[in-house]
Amino acid sequence: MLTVDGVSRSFGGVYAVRDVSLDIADGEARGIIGPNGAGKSTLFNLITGHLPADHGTISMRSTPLNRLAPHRRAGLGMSIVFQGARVFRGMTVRENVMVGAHTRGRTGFAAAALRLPPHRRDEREIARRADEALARVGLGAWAGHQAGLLPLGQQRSMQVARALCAQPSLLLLDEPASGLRAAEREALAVLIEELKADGLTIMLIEHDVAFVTRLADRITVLDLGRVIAEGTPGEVRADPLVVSAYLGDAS
Amino acid sequence: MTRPAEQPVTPAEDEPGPPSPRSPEAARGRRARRLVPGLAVAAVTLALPAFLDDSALTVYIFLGLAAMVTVGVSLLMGYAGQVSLGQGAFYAVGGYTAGILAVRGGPPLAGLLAAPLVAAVFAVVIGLPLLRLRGHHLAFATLAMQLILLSLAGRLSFTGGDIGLQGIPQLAVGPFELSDASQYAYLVWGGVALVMLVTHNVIESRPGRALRALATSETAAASSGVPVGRYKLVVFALSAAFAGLAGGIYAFYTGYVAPSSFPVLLSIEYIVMAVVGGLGTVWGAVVGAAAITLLVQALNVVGTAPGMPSYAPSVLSYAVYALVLIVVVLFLPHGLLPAVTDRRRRREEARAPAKP
Amino acid sequence: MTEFLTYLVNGLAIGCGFALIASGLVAVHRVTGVVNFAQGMFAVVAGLSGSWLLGTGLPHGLSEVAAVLIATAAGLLTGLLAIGRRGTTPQSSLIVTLGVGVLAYAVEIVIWGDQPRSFPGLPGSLTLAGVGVQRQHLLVIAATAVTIVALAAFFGRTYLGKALSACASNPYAARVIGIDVRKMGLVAFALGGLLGGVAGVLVTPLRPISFDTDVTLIVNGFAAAVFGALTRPGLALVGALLLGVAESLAAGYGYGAYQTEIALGLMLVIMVLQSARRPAVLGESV
Amino acid sequence: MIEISDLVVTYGSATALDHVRLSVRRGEMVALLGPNGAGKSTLADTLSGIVSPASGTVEVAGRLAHIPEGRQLFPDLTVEDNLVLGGWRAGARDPAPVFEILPRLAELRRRRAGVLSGGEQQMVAFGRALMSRPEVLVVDELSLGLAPIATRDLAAHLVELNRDQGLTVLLIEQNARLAFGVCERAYVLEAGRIVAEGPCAELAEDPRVARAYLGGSIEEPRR
Amino acid sequence: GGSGGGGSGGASSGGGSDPIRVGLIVSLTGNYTPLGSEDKKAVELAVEQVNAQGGLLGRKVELIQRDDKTAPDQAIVAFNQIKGQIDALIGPVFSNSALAIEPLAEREKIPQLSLAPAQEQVEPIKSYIFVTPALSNMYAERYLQYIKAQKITKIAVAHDTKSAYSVAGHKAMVALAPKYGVTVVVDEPYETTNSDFSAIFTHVRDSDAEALVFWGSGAPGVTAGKQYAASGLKVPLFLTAAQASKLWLEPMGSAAEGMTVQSAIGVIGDHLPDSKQKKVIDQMAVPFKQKYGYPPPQFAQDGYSASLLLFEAIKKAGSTDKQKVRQALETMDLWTPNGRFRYSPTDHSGLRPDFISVNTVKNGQFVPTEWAAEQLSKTVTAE
Ligand SMILES: Nc1ncnc2c1ncn2[C@@H]1O[C@H](COP(=O)(O)OP(=O)(O)OP(=O)(O)O)[C@@H](O)[C@H]1O
Ligand SMILES: Nc1ncnc2c1ncn2[C@@H]1O[C@H](COP(=O)(O)OP(=O)(O)OP(=O)(O)O)[C@@H](O)[C@H]1O
Ligand SMILES: [Mg+2]
Ligand SMILES: [Mg+2]
Repeated sequence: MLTVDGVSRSFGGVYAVRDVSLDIADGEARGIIGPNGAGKSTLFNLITGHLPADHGTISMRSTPLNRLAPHRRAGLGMSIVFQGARVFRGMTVRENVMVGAHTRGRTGFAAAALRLPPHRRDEREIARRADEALARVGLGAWAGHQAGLLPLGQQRSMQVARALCAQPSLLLLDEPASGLRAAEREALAVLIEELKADGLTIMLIEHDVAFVTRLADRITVLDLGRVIAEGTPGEVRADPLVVSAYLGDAS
Repeated sequence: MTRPAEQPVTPAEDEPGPPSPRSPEAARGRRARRLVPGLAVAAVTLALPAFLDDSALTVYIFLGLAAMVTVGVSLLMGYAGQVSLGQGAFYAVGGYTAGILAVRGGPPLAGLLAAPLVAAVFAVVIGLPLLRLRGHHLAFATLAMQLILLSLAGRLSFTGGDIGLQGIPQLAVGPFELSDASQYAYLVWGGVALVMLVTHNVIESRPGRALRALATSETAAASSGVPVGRYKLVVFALSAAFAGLAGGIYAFYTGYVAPSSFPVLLSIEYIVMAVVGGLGTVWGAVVGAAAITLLVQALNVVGTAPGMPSYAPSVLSYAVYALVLIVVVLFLPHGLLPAVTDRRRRREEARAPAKP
Repeated sequence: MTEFLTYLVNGLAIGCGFALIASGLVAVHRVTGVVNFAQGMFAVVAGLSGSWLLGTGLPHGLSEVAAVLIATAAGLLTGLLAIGRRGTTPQSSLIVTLGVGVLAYAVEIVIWGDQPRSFPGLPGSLTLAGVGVQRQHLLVIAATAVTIVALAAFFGRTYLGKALSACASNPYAARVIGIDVRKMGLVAFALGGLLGGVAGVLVTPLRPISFDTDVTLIVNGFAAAVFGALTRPGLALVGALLLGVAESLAAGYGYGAYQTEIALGLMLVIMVLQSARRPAVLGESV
Repeated sequence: MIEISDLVVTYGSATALDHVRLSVRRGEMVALLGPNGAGKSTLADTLSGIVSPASGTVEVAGRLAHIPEGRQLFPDLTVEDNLVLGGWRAGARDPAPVFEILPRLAELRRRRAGVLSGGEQQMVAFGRALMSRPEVLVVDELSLGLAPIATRDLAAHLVELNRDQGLTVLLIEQNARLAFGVCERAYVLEAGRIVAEGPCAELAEDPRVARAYLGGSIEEPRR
Repeated sequence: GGSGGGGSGGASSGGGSDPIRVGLIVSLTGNYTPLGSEDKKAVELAVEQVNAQGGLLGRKVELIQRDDKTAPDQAIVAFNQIKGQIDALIGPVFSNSALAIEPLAEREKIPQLSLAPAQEQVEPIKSYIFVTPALSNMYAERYLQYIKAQKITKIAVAHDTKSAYSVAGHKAMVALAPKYGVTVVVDEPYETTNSDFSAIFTHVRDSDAEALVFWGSGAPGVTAGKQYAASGLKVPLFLTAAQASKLWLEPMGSAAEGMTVQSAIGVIGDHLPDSKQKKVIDQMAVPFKQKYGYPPPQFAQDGYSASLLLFEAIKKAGSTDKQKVRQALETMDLWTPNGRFRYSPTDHSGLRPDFISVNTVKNGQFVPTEWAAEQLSKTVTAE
């Protein structure tokens, strides 16, 4: 599904991501863990195209992505839930999620301005999809609310719905469970398992080790921008390098 | 992530659900309730020219032209989050396009149609580089663009230089010539209606949502598949087309365009109108344009009334205008229109029975 | 060569005038996030009151200082209106400052009339390396250098300066750590008034000032300030000098009729080129 | 140290806190749990005076520092300046003690806070709060975005400060295991009301609390 | 005073008939405020004076004023607001405004005495439009006469590309120069916002020009004047009539001493021999100075002259019939502070360059040069 080959990115001489290579298989759930500042979010930014890489190539289903703008990558079926809440303030929850389905619509400005029939059909379809996605994350009742005023947890769930609404084939999740209560974490985990079962490829950054362990098929560990370990959850958790850099000795 | 299966600590009634659910049905009801006053306003607007005298008609026409531009400003700023301090430039491009074509003997109707088109194309051409800029940088860039454009218009000979373009013929469609102010009033307000309808349709649609999204986070919008650059360009062009249309009608109605018809302060005035009326509402732009235009006219009449001290015209119009502006912005921060409609909505909500 | 130097020096002097207006914009924006469209007005108030005070027989020096103080007071009053009410967004405040600028027109006309005023500055000129320079121009250049250096040092090095910068960077956080954001905002507006006042008394001898001169002043000042992202005094100075020198050279080498186009166009090109280097994701915080 | 009685806070027509009563004694560490949107952050904001109550009283004895939700750094300022400004109330300007506790911040001192990673920002927020040498510390989501090792580290610092300097702590935390591990008492806030309170050990026994906050099922196979 | 009672508010009903209503549209806000406000004072003074003498045709004169905000569209709004009430119109002072309402005045057949100097208003002639200020080409021609008399053959010219007045003046000067045996050796455009003229002075210094004629109004006049004084340039600086007021003199201070400045004849009334011309200037200048504390600037004289022309035309027409007033204007021959107007069907500007003075500044006053004093006294005593 996704191949990252020797990718590096530095900021003012300090490498955030250094010569990272990854191979994500179709339908795989890949966990990415690592200490704070290890370069995980930066790696996601490189994959989604929000940051240009200094070196290396990234390709998706053997389409090279390097020169593609973020929205084109989204068009190829890539969706991301950012770390932190990036909600579209001033829009309702449903509208926020409908934006996620942008690549699923076809009608442009002209059709919209004239309210042509295809546009109406599109709109109905997108709204249906959005409601479905909202129901899936348990936000159905909040659809008409101002997204900017939602509490943090709900904002994060809404972002998951937004990403789902695009019906992606590759879903990038940057700490989706942070700020969620145990009960909501459980619900999210169940949801991700369902998505996995549907054949979606998932990349998951998360500091809740139990959460990643449960969901990921394989885990890649980054430290100081480099891959320091990769393997099944069990292997990784036992890796002494990972224990000392990330989990802490008490684990 | 509150799943249905899940058991909250306290009984379900106390789960912090949404304070007032808004189902699609409720939205439809709201839309219907909004439609009625909307239609009433439209009817009055269209009936007015028949009752107004020439002097009021002139104000009515300029008001409509300002409204047309302001709707574009509101679309650009209130929805897409892009600040333009140079909207007057597109107004000018429309005016000059129509004027130059008409003066050179082109069919006036062609001039009128070309005005928004040329303005839009111009917006695309300058937007390509300028829209890479964000926030204050974009605001400055558009301002600079207008200054440069006006400076050129004042120099070039085909624009009539500083003296301007005189003797633009009346607008005519075949043998039928618009010579009467009331006919122009219908034309202008027809244009306003068109511009409002287009704006309304756009913002409540897929591209419109995308615009509102990129206004808060370009990265998140792009990740959802929104072609941010292209959409910004299109909305820039669309708002320019609105201004261009207004400029075209302006040229025919006044029969004269000059650089001083489109001062930079005018661009700022449009923003003031949009903000005073209420950014992010289509009607707000019209309300703002009306409020400011009428205020300015009223002050002119009062200030120059016989018996007023000799400094009254300037002092009065500056002071009262400024005070009204300051008070409105400070005490109705969301604008005139939301101040009224929100109050109505709050009253309705209060009357509605408490949540089941 | 002397020709070039003449244009250069004069361009620098003009640019310094812009930079003084820009410095006030930067001071206010850096602390409050407000683009203060009343900034030009502060200079006008200082210019008009300076000429009026000199007219009443107050000696040079004293008059200018008093004029700057009056402008500072105007800055404070503007601040009270623009940010005095809780919950006013920077965007609303911007419109309020526009309003205050217009309100000031009325006040200025009542007090000083609608005719332009000026007063003499440092008389005469010097010849440096074959280049004739007005003494007043040298004064402007010196004052600008001092102002910009002081401002940059104040915001970048002093504790109070950092606290002031914090207010606009994240007002919520500033309140969390106990900074009185509103009071700091008023300090910034007063500072803006002071800087505007300095600009006013320095520029008035070079070009007459009337109540509506603020528009011209603010356009160039805004251009320069935006060049420094409205937060960085040093870069704003660079922008201002760029504008001034471009204008001066354009006039010197036969494009006097296209000064606006050349100077503003150059500015635009540089800004666009700069923006291409900065991805959007860096502008949005995590 | 903290005495809240009958507190009501409203946002427009919505009530965020409804007659809340809560108290924290000197030197105590108390946890505040609750689902998303319960009003925890609102309560924290009220304590630091950013939100004013509609009715009721809020009393805080001693100097309070607040680690707000979502870090809330000064993105344009350097890490060092962020820290130094944390000492605004106390007049403390030397960040060395904080660097001692959080050596990672010393490495990052010259970087702009806005470009830091999420977890790094959280550390700065923690360090900034310590700069004011607080007597009462309100922490809104301590573990948010932190790696396990860093979470454990900060929690240990918190306990240490409490033990050595008598720091009073009100800890808002989604990770109830962590909260119960460091605090002796806890409150549960739901929909703006306190629905349960008591010693942590007791609350952990309550099956409903355990299920919602401790996530007993996470490691178990589902269905 | 109406002793009739009934409490009606209108005390102005002198002869029982309606007052004559004169529209006045000038810029009272915006860029041209300094000009418009002076015009307004002068027109109000003229109306006061005529009413004090019992009005016109036994009727009081009433002013209906509007502000065009220095914007053409506002001029149109203003015109349409008052067009139904007025018998004639004075203004606007801003050229673009004047050009904007000119077709409307023509269509409504309202006699208009424009206060703007744009040549386009009277070329081609429009039946109802008359101009009161001297046009820039007259100022240009007058300067060339003076230059020739000074035996100067090479000049430098600078002009503001953003001011219609200075663009037209520059154009006329370049076109007429050969006729007076003068060559323009340096031709420098600049912009209104320009605040540094050292480039122009450098270019002049490097040339063999014997004088620098500076076309411009407002701020550039002062800025350039001051910088000229500081530049040490030896070539004399010739300024045009836009500088002939306290607006220029005051900010210039002592730097103005010895500079050459054109003006309308009214500005130097004190230096004229006793004549009709001097009398009519004093008729305005004395009460104006009494009321406002300074001598009437050029713009005020335009407004006053326009008022006199209009009043005279109404008197001659014997009614306010617009057609008749227009005809009266076309056969007008009247002394005003701006000089002697002789409108004709082929000339709606009516003035000749002869009524323009060329002065030097002495002790902060405009004093006609020897050449001008001689010329003017010929002009004013000849008829
Ligand atoms: N724009 C930038 N300029 C300078 N440094 C940057 C920039 N963006 C990221 N960094 C640095 O790069 C490193 C990697 O950051 P990144 O956000 O990828 O970390 P992360 O692994 O996601 O950490 P966390 O778990 O805390 O979210 C950090 O040290 C950060 O400070
Ligand atoms: N500025 C605001 N305007 C309107 N409503 C608000 C505002 N801030 C918060 N709310 C509402 O108040 C309620 C309480 O929010 P609060 O942020 O205190 O919850 P929380 O318990 O901290 O949630 P989380 O665990 O997600 O951080 C929520 O329903 C939220 O939507
Ligand atoms: Mg991260
Ligand atoms: Mg919270």
